[in-house]
Amino acid sequence: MATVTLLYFASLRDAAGVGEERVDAGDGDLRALYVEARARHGFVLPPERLRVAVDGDFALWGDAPRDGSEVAFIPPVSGG
Amino acid sequence: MATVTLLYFASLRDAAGVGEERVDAGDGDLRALYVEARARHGFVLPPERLRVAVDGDFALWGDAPRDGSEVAFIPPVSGG
Amino acid sequence: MSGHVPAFAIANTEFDVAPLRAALIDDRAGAFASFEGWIRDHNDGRAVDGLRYEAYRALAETEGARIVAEAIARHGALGACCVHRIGELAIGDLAVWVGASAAHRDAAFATCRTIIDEVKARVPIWKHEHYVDGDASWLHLEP
Amino acid sequence: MSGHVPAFAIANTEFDVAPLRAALIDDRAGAFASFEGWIRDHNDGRAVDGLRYEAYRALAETEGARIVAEAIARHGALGACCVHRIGELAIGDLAVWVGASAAHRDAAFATCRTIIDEVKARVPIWKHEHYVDGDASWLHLEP
Repeated sequence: MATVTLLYFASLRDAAGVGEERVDAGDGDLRALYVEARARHGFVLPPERLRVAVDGDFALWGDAPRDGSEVAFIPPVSGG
Repeated sequence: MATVTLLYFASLRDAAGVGEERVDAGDGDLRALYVEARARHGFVLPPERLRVAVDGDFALWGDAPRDGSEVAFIPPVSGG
Repeated sequence: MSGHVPAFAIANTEFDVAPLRAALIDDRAGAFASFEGWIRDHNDGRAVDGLRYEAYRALAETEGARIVAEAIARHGALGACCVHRIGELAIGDLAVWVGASAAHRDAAFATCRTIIDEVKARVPIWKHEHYVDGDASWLHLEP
Repeated sequence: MSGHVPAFAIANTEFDVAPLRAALIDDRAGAFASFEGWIRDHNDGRAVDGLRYEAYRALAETEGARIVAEAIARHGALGACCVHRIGELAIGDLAVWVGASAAHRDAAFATCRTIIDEVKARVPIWKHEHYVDGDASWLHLEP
């Protein structure tokens, strides 16, 4: 089973209380990983409002987690 | 009769060989002043391509020359 | 554009814009447009007394460089560069700088405008505003 | 905008843009756009090695100030400024600088763009280009 590091930013990090955590990925896709983390930490934002990135580049919610990868959930951005 | 100072810039100054000259205005308007100067100096540009200014602000070709005023013929500009 | 200045960078302290502009100088360029985002004292009707920007740095740099390259190609600019601050900022501080050089002004303005628009829309940077009334919040703008 | 810097000025030597930008700083401003016109090495397919700008200074200053004020009012900017060089310039020299500050970027960009467009169209300044082949000519652009 794949073990991945989840990265949390901005309001997600505040809600989780940590910037990252290692989790066992189970057998779902990246969306399933977010749905599980959302339930556990009480994230307000639904996955439709977020993007997902793997190892520093954007990925698709339907991608399978790769063992040892870094998965970042990207809330709506507000730079500039 | 009004005496005015004519100001020439850019290609007009090159054609006239001077930057300004005093002339007797006759009884015409500002357009007539340009037509007369154009004939005398061989200016290529017709009055339709120019604007006219009196004492540092834009004026109308149909205005009458005022005694002692400074009349500038403004060829198409090319700043920037 | 000079190889010494990356097309997009994240800065965690104040940065000097003069070398960024200098790197865009080009004899073929007749036009240079730049944009600066400054921290202003209000947002959406609330008085702001400062803010913090946080970034997912690895992805921000990749996506920012992609945005600059796309904008240069799309508008035919000669060069462009963008730097975005992170960390704590006060009113009046420079949050983001964009510069673009081109033969003519249409391309310089369009490149500069496209870069700031796309950076705001796509680069993983988040703004945490502190309000004068003591409250604070993350801005997660509606798409 | 500070009273120390006129809205529009003609400069007959190189000028420093830092104080012009500084005069536009405003706590209410979230956006600052600037434009620079540089002398480029070609125009209309001809290689250029320098040029001279001449102005009808009294009228240029009056008309330039009018353009800046109109642009600020039309786009709701907080402040704006423009300085145009005259005299002999070489490739790479700064010919004109425009800066505009506003609450938001739309107004900053639009103000800056309107000013440079109107300055090019209306301010009595003329460009005399020297070409690499030895020729030279006044540019009297078609309207």
